[in-house]
Amino acid sequence: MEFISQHSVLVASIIKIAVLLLIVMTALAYLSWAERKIIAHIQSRWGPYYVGTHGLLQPLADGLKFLFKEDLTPPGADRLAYMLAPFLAFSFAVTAIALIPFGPPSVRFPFLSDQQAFSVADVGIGLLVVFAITSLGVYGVVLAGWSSNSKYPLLGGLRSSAQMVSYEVSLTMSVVGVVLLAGTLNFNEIILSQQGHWFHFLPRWHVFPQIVGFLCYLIAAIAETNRVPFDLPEGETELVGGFHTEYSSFKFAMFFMAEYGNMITVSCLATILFFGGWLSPFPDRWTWQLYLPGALLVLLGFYCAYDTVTAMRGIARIQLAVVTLLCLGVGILCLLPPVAAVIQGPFWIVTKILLFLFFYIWLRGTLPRFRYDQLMSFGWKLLLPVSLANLLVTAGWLVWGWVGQG
Amino acid sequence: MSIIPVSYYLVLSAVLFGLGVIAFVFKRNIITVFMSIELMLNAVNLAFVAFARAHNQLDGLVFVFFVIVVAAAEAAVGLALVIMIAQNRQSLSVERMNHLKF
Amino acid sequence: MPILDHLWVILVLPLAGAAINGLLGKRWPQSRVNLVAVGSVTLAFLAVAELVREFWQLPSEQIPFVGNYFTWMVAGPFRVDFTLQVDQLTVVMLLTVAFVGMLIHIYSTGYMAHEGGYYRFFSYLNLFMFFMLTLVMAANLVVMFVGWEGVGLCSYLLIGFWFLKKSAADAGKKAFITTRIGDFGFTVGVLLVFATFQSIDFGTIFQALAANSVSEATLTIICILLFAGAVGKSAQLPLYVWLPDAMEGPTPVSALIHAATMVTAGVYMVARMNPLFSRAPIAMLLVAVVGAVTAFYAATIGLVQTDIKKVLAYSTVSQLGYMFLACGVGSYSAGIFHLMTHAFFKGLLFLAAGSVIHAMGGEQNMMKMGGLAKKTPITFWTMLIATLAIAGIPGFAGFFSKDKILEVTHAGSSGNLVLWFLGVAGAGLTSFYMFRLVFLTFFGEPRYDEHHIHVHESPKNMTIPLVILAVGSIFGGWFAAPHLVGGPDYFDGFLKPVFSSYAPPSMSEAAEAGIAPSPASELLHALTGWPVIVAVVGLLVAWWFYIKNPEAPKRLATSLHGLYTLLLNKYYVDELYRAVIIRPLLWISTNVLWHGVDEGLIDGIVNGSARVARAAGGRLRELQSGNTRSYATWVLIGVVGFTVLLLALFVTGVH
Amino acid sequence: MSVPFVLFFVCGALAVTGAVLVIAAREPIHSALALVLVMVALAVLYLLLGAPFIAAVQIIVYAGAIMVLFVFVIMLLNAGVEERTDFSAIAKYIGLPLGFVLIFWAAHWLWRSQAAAAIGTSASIPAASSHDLSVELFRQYLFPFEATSILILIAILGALVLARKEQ
Repeated sequence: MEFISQHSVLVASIIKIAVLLLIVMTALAYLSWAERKIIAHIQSRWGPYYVGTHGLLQPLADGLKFLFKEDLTPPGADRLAYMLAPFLAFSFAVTAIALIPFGPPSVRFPFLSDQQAFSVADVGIGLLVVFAITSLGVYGVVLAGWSSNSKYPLLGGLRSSAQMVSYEVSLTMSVVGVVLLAGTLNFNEIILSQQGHWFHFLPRWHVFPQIVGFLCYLIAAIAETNRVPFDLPEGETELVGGFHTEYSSFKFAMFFMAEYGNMITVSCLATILFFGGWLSPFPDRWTWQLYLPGALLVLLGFYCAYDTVTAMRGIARIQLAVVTLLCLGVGILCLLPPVAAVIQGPFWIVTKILLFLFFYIWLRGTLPRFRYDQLMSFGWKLLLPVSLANLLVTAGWLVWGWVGQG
Repeated sequence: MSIIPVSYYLVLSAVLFGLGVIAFVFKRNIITVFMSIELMLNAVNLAFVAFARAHNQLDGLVFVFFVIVVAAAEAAVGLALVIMIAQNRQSLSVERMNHLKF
Repeated sequence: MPILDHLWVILVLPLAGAAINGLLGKRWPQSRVNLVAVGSVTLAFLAVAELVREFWQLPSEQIPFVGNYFTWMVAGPFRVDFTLQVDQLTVVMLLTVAFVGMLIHIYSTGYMAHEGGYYRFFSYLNLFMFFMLTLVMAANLVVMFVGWEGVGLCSYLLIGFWFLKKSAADAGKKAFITTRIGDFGFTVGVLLVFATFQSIDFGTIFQALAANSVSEATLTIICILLFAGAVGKSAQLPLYVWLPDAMEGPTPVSALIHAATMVTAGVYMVARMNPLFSRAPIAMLLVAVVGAVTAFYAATIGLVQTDIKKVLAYSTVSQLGYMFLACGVGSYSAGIFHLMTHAFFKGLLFLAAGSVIHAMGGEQNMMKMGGLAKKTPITFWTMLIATLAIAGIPGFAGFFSKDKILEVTHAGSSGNLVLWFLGVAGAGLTSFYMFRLVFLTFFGEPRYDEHHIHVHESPKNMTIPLVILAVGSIFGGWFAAPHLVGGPDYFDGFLKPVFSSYAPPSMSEAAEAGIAPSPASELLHALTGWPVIVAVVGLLVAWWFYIKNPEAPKRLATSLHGLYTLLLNKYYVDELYRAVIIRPLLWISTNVLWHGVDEGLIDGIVNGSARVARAAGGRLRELQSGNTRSYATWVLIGVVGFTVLLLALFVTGVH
Repeated sequence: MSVPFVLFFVCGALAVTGAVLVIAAREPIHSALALVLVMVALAVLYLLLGAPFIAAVQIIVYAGAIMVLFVFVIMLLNAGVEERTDFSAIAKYIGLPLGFVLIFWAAHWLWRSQAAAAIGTSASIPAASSHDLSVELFRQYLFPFEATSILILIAILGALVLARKEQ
């Protein structure tokens, strides 16, 4: 006990890291499930269906498959780099999430003396740190491409490294506008700077004054994560699998998860910077929103129950019943005022993040792919100038123009 | 919480710098020679930051900032040059680039 | 007083003309070049005329009128302002220079019409006018020196105008170098003046003189030095040799520079510095002797020359001798008087000669002429007038001036019979060779091939100046006419202030005595005086030789062969100079300065340093291995050395 | 042993190891990775020295941009194993000893110089906030800042001109 009280920081951090890692891993797994499912529905297919109800156990199966596949290294590959690449990619992707505050800093651990509950590390310059970490993410791709000692990975690596480096510039630039408005690099402070409403209903989010910046950020972020329509590094049609062509089994899985991790990271950033993070979009006087999360969960539970009794047969019915009970239980738990108060922040930020992820997947289901030169010229000749202009305008607005009381 | 004497940092910086120098003198590949320059710059930066901390002034940090900027510019131009060289004569070895003499 | 307050205008006009023609004239039509050149000089002349009008109204206490325009240079006590001054002497000179200059400009437009480098010629001519006017208007020695050297430069440029012709180029160089010798003396004189008087302003100098503070020896030295300059510029013995050669230049140049204006600069300078000279009797005597001897000497050479311009050149030399003689005996006004009349008739003579040459298609040898009187009447008559004038036939300009000179030489204070005799003899010779020239040229049978050379009278723009100058040659001397009949000498009276204001008392009343108004017997004496007699004698002898029996000269030449060749070769002076001065100089320059100093010493140093650098480079370039890393190593070594030093210092400093 | 000490020694060791690896590695790309390691270690040290902003910049610019550029070029030129020729006598007989002499003398002197040891980097001094840094940068050092911007512009142009294909 006294050890805990002495090294409260250490203990708290360990606990938070463990929990966060658990959640993120699951999220990653089920993100792949969601992606397949949604795209399937967009393309009017069923998607994963047979492993578990609605293919809910599909990620598990995938994971097992990856684990048991043969992990082969191409001959003449640079072993060190070949080994290193996926780890780098994955670890950087996940590390960034550690800086994301999932709830108000006011929420503390009851017993560990004043330790934030909802962010692993609340760094003064969180935004910069996140960028630092994501900027390192490129190494994974590059090394993978180079070390595979094969033609297509090399090209893929080259492409993606160039793409990431060049889009990182405009990514940063587009965010600076928000930083100017907030006047800080700390996530929580940025979020708090978005408190309040215009005209009593329109949340004072940075997305409204910084709409240009937001669009730039969105595009740059998509490119940064090598997602459609900027997924040239792994453009199957051109260079088989891009930089991870040669990878198999768990290393491949790591790249996979790294990609989703990056998606989550940038979604978190977008949420925090432009959509008020864990702030609720509704005015505080609408007290009923306190019960919103619980209510929604309960509703989900009811839907599952209905599904259970109508659609499902056999083993699936049992699984679904479990899900139903889980939803109802948690939902009812969340309806208790103290709990509800605590989970407000997490609920909102997670909701927003999920919306973003859905947007990602939606894009992938919809848009065709760019050509490489188009990509580059777009990034340098349009995106960067626009974000720079946005930055200038913002700065000028702050210096000379009307300065908001937010 | 005890303190770390600034001299530790300086020693580290000196060691890194020396290693950078040695790298510069020994390495064959022009790119790695470049890298050793960056290494030296980093060592210098460390010394700057350490001193800035020791005297509790910000100027050192500002210098580091400038050093980084210059390093970036230098890398851009230098690597462009490297590419040119590599295209003109199919070699990256510094020893092959001894044509600029009497 | 528009001009008096802006004296510089008179200078700027020709300078502008020179600049415009020199810079833009190359592609201009001759008409426009004429407009600029003649126009500028004419304007200058008008300005001078206006200046004279204003000068007349100037109260005498304001004379000399000095205009200070800007400070040119200041070095410690040595201070030079660009100052111009106007007094009677200046006025006379200005009128003469501007008037003759204008006429000769006009004349040149005809004479040079068919020559290349038209714009260049007129640019030089204008430039010469500028410098000459500077020279005569200068109010201090340095500005005067500027004009002095400037006219020398222009003379050089114009003598060598046809610089493709070797003889012309050489003549130019000869003139330049020869006058340099004199100018050296002049420069030293100027410096000595400053050293003595702490100033180079005429006014200051003269006032200081009036205080009688300076020893006569110093003055003598100064005057001799200055006179050396005059000797060079005015082609007196022994530096006259350049003037005959200067005839290589275009005839208008000979007329303007080498007869009318530039060569008289020496006389003007001596006259300008009269207070100094008046206080240095020895220098005065020197001047007088040099003048008289030159007058006679040059005349003797003139006897046998066959080149029409050469004859005129030597006569110029001898006439200048007369002027110096006048100055030497203390009658500066007489010298200036003769200067003015001489400007008229000698200018006229040259222009007429030029017209003759023009008519003969470039022929200058009188032996190949003859009988031109009918073909070129205007030229003939004008030239005859000029000849009468220079010969000193009563009634013509030359008579008055030359007669005055001889008179003062004879009767003047420092008068001297020897000098007088030389002068008279010279006069006789002058009359002889001038009429010889006229007879050979215009009388007798044509001695040229009439089928090839079509003699024709010159165009208007050449003949009109001739006529004008002829008028000048007749009446130019009549200022002094009343004097002969016992009246005052207006010219002398006009110039008196200049020459008497600062003159030592002894001199001034002596000058009074010299020109004391005398009874009518004076007139008779003057008319029947020796000058007239010798002049007439010379005329008759010339007539007897060249009209009566033309083979007489040859017989004389054969009988007096030695003397004849001596004269023909101008006393071998050129050869003498070549042997005594030029060859040793060349030898020294070649063997000592060139091969010795230049090649041996200077080149040795230069090449040696180069060789040393080369050798060192050869050693050092071994370091330049081209290997980047070795360079880096050198840098590293340097850094290490520096750091070691630094640490050592610190360690010692800390502990 | 407190946390900062541990961190310092760990990161210092990492940095030195990285530097040595930079020399030792035969693959240019390994050298690059080693260098990245050095930089990250240094970034941590900067954090330890209370300069988080510099640390972040170090990572973003150095590790994230410059070194990526290096790696990129290495890949582009496909720089293979560098041949180990016998390096020049100068380097062997002068460079090596002098380098070590430099290192160790400097180290030794720094170690025992009270001048340096006197001022310690105590944690009591608050971390240099990016706000103060920016104030410093944009007030006192505004001109150098602008100058560097010009420098970068020139560098961009130069790189473009150099890398452009001759048409």
